Amino acid sequence: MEHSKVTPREAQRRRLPLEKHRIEDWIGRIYTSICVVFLIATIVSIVYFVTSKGVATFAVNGVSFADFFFGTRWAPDASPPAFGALPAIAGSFLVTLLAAAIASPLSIAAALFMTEIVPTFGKRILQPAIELLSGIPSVVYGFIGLTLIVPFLRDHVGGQGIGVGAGALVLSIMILPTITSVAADALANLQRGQREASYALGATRWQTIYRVVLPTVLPALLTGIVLGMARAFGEALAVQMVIGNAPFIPTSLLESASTLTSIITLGMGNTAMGSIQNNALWSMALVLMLMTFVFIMIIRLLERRNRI
Amino acid sequence: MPMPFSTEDLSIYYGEFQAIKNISMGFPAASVTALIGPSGCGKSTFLRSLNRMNDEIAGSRSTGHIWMDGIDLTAPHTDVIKLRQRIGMVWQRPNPFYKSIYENIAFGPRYYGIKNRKQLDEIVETSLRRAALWDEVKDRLKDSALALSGGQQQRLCIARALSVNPQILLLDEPASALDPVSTGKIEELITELKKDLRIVIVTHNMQQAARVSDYTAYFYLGTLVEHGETDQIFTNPEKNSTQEYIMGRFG
Amino acid sequence: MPMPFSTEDLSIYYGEFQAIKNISMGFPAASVTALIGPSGCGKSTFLRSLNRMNDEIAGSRSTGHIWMDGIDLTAPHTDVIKLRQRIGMVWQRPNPFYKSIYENIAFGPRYYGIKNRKQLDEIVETSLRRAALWDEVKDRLKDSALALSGGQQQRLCIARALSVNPQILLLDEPASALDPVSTGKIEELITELKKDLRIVIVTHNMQQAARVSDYTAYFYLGTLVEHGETDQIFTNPEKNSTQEYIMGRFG
Amino acid sequence: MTTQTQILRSKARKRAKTADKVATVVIIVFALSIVAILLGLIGFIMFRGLGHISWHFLTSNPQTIREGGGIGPPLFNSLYLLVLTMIITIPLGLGGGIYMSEYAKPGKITSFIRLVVEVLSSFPSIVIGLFGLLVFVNTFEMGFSLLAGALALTIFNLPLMVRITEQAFSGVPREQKEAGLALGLSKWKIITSIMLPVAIPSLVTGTILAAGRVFGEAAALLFTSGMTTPPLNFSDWNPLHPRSPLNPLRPAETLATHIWKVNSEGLAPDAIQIAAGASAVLVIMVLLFNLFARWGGRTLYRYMTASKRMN
Amino acid sequence: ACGSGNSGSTTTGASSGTGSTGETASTSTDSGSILAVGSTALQPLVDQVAQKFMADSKYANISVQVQGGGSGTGLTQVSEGQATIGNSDVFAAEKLDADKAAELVDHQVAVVAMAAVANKDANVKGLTKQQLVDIFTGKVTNWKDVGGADQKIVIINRPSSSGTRATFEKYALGQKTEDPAGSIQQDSSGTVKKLIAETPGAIGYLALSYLDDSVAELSYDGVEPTVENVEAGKYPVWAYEHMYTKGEPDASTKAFLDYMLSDDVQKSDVTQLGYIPISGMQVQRDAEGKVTKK
Ligand SMILES: Nc1ncnc2c1ncn2[C@@H]1O[C@H](COP(=O)(O)OP(=O)(O)OP(=O)(O)O)[C@@H](O)[C@H]1O
Ligand SMILES: Nc1ncnc2c1ncn2[C@@H]1O[C@H](COP(=O)(O)OP(=O)(O)OP(=O)(O)O)[C@@H](O)[C@H]1O
Ligand SMILES: [Mg+2]
Ligand SMILES: [Mg+2]
Ligand SMILES: O=P([O-])([O-])[O-]
Repeated sequence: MEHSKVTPREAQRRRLPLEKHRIEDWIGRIYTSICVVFLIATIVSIVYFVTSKGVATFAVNGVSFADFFFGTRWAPDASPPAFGALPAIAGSFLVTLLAAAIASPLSIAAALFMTEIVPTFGKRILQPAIELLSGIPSVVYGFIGLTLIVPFLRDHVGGQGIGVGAGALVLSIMILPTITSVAADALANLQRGQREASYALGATRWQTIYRVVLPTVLPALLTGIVLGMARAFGEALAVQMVIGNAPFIPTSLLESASTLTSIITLGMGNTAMGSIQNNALWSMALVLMLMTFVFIMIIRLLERRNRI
Repeated sequence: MPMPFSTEDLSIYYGEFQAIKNISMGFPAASVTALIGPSGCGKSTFLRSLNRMNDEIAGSRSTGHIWMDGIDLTAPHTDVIKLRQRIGMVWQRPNPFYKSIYENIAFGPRYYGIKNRKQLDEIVETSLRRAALWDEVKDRLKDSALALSGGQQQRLCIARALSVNPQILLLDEPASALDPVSTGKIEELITELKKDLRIVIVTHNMQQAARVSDYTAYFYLGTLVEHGETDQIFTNPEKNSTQEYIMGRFG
Repeated sequence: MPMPFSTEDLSIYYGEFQAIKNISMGFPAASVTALIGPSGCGKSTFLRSLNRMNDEIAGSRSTGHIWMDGIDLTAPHTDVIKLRQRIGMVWQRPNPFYKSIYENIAFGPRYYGIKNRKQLDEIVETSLRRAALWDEVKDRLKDSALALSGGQQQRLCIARALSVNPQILLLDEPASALDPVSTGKIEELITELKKDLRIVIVTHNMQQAARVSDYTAYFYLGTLVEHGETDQIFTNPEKNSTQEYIMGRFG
Repeated sequence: MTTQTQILRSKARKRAKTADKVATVVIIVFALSIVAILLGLIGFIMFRGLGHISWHFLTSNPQTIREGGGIGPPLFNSLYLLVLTMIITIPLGLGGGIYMSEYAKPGKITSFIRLVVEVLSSFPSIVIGLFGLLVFVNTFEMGFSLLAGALALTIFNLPLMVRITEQAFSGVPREQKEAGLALGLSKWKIITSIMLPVAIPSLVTGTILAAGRVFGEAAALLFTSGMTTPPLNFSDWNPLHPRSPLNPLRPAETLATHIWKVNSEGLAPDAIQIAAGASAVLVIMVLLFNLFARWGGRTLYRYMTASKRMN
Repeated sequence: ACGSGNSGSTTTGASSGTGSTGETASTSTDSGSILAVGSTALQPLVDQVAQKFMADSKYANISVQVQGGGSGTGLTQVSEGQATIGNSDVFAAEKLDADKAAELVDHQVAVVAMAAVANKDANVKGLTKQQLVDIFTGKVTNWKDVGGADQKIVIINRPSSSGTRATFEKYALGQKTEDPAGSIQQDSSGTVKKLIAETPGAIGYLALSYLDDSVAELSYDGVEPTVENVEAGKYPVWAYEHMYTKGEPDASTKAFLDYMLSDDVQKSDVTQLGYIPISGMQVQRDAEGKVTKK
């Protein structure tokens, strides 16, 4: 309702009879606001601390931006040390894209299966199965990667087993549930009228899926894929166990490479806080954080498109 | 032989619940049949089963027969897809594809193998003209269909249904979400179209049923209570409950 | 001074859209006023604004006044919560709390500070009796309210509204989701209750409006077209469009 | 209709049908391969680990170099850490979620908060771990401790909890809220007495699922709750005593970090079996969380809505 | 060391236990709590000794907490006063600024030796220093060039911040190396061992405590990596395990450090966990790497 301006005194007079319902509403408002303020404070402090530590490499230690972002030599203990993070950045992107490439078709197929083909079986078996996949902790994935995928690759594909390929495989299994559940939600939310209109015209199921359903939910599917990529980009332990961690841009899928997260976990404990070696790792964490923002931005753009 | 388009002893179940109970009725050619009845009586379910759209709902199943030119549409080996190409359908809420106006109409014919651009253009124009929409949209065929008003969208959906030359048109409360002007247009359209087509329409609006239909069927709790010429049903129904419904529309 | 319960120049907007346009009307005591009009004309919006329930809808705002015993309900410092305690409301679809029958009724009085078990018991019984539900539920007051049939649930909602002794009762199509028998009971109830209360009821059912109301207001596209005694409106309306609506119910 | 178009129609139909069949088969194969992956993974973990699980394994102390170490303290730590995390998360998350669904008005601030929640929930857990190291462990001088770990996990879990709450509350039928308003109840009373009971089933389901996720988290904990457990005295339950298992200021290695450690450092001869056994335990726990969440949600729903008395 | 982190709890002040229990042996009336943070390589030993220490009624009033986190963390923490003892695999001067390192007092509690280790199929028994340098700098890429099978060499390194790697590079290779392309880096010794055992042509280095039949340890310039050879000063690839305190330790810390060096510990726990007792060493080495006879 449109209210006229209230003078402070008037407002106070009005608040005077502290009736029960007014007190209650104040309690509710204050309590929930505190919670929200806490949320905001959390993110502000995360951004502040990670940024201030991450910037130290450049501001305090005088490493140049260009050397860090485009340098290909990562040798923090050499003299003079080199802090080229490009191999790790490239490695992160590489495994992320590969994982998305492997997981997306599988996930979208699974989502289609659940919503378009066999909804009953899909809902009862596949969906819980996928939720379970998402519940398996990443250290267990790492363990599986090391005891199952790496030996398999070594014996049947060649190379050392350990490498980009193994990392991408492990990650792809980890992001399967993310993409699948977003895709399944999007498909389920599609107005049933869309499908029915197509069926009523005599289109087959695949024609309906391919020409009506998929194009309509495409932005949502992409959102799911980006969410999966965000998860893959930030995953640390499982990747670190199987990717090999050599600070080089790999030339083949079977070659060892490193990611931002793997370099961070490898070095964080053995470097002294405040040393240049340690600060460089925080810069990598800063890159991770900035990438999170980028992923969210992409998702937001996609969602805007989704509204048609 | 039964009437060229008719149901025989048709029952439809959702799980255990029987939504349609042994209905046998025919739909004469070049005429409009209106289905009326209180909410939840099964009108939509019955209508949707006529092109076996109800099959798409998990948990629904049917017994009985639907005859179309001597073919039993419910027989297991019947080609549902083929039959749907001969039966058009329009829903209560307009549901254009999230595509351009042109693509909405060209979608069906293209799947029937018509690739020739000229031929498609022609089909689009004819269909839109038949749905009395051509003049309003001819300059913006490439625009998104969702930019149209509700009434225009609904006529677009009718045009889309017409694009594949159906012999039967099923309409489920096609005007209930529309304003009076649009409603008037749709009703005119129905009267126009029935010259070439069998039309079955579900409506809650008695006036509408009286205005557009030749035959009326009154449903109640899944059964067909009364079915006959509209004039007779509205002026002199056999059953008391029909009269009550039409006069008072209880509930 | 305006009538003890009335609106003055009331307009309601959803964002840019003006759903109610400058309506001034009064609701006489001990009588039933029916609001009728085609779908979307703003009946619900108007009714819901009478206890400022519409405030809860994001994006809605209003101008004008609502008077209740000389107090302007729309004034900024009015204690909305308190005023709502004097205005009961019942919706189209029954919405009992997910609690026992007893708790549904006792909830409001308890909140107002009545803790005494005996007193509460009494209120529950009186309210249920007034809503003509007591005999049907007195043996299962501890059962979930959701276990009741639709008609019973709706009467429970009326009983709940009565439990806090309102002076005004707002009903939005209270019987439209019910079967004829339940509808009859609700109508009886309304006739009974109006002795003590002002009642405002929205209905789509002309028969119902004619049966229960003393005054009728016809809305169209957000304006109040005609307002007067029910007998007169139904037999001899001033405006053509009112007549058309009542007779034909287009749309 | 011309015969030509009829021929076209039937040809196109045949092609469409073939495409339909092929696509259906492909989709089914892909979907089933996911099931196969899942069964394979779970089967593998169980096959490798189940044999090693025994009461002794579940209750005894880990061994550094000798055989026969157990996972008692890590298992306890995981559960206790979860409890601590939930004690912090639930009230905050509930408040935030209720704010989002009931108090927030559409506008810049609300969409900013929504962005905050979204960003927070997609931060890599290692970033949160590092933040915890810097702020909780160092700046607030909590050391490697359960408390620091619980706070890090809270950051991790809070956005999820907010979202669960928001969804649960917006899932409550609007009419329930309006019924309360019409009775002249305060908003807060409506939220706590009318909406909360209706929302509880989905709240419980969501919370347990979120808990399952927290249970397996390791990256954020390496830097916050540490990788060691001091000797515990399981007969001393005073949270203020240093040897008490409940002392929130002691370091704690959880099941997940234990797997990580054993898997990599493992000096004990049976390190591989211990990692396998612990992985199996971890997966079983997550499975239990899942089952319990579904079952709990359904039961509560039936209880809350008393729908068992219906029909 | 894997894992990481700092530890901040200043526990020195927070005395635990009842300080005035008269029953404790007169030698130790100290009470206090000790926080030892750092190297994960050293952690198992300190952990085990701490438990034994606390179980000893003589020290009933002293409580010792041991945390991992890595050598870097341990040194940072002890230097900033957050921990009582900083455990490290390397000399403090290698990680900290000189002035900070100068404040710390070194307590060497054990010796740990590293051996180059290869996959068994490489068919090599030993390598010279030059051969090792050639391999780890990527000059030699096939085992046949160093007298082994015709098999591509796969290098498995530890991270450059690792103490094991620092020791191996300093005393076996005599120089820092950078990982050649295609090499593998693993966080922890356990994984390194597993990979060397599994991967054909793999080479890496491990502390002696990790060695077993699954991998082949290589002699260095003809000297076998055995405890005897290390103690006698013949095998050079070894380092001290350090426990640093900031300034001289207080009484209770000193009691613990002395306990650490007691025969009771050195002869049992130290050897049991695969370290070499400090007492058995016939040579000693300073921070610059100069070896002298004891
Ligand atoms: N998908 C479904 N699953 C289960 N029951 C259903 C389903 N769809 C409809 N029903 C039930 O079948 C009955 C008939 O529904 P139907 O939609 O055909 O009614 P209707 O006459 O079209 O009603 P309305 O006038 O409200 O559109 C109703 O009782 C309804 O509850
Ligand atoms: N929340 C809302 N936001 C925006 N517009 C609304 C909202 N609610 C209603 N409207 C619009 O306001 C107008 C009046 O709606 P209202 O629900 O009051 O109509 P009504 O007369 O009650 O219709 P019905 O008979 O169908 O219940 C309609 O045009 C409707 O589209
Ligand atoms: Mg219907
Ligand atoms: Mg309404
Ligand atoms: O783990 P490290 O002992 O090699 O540092």
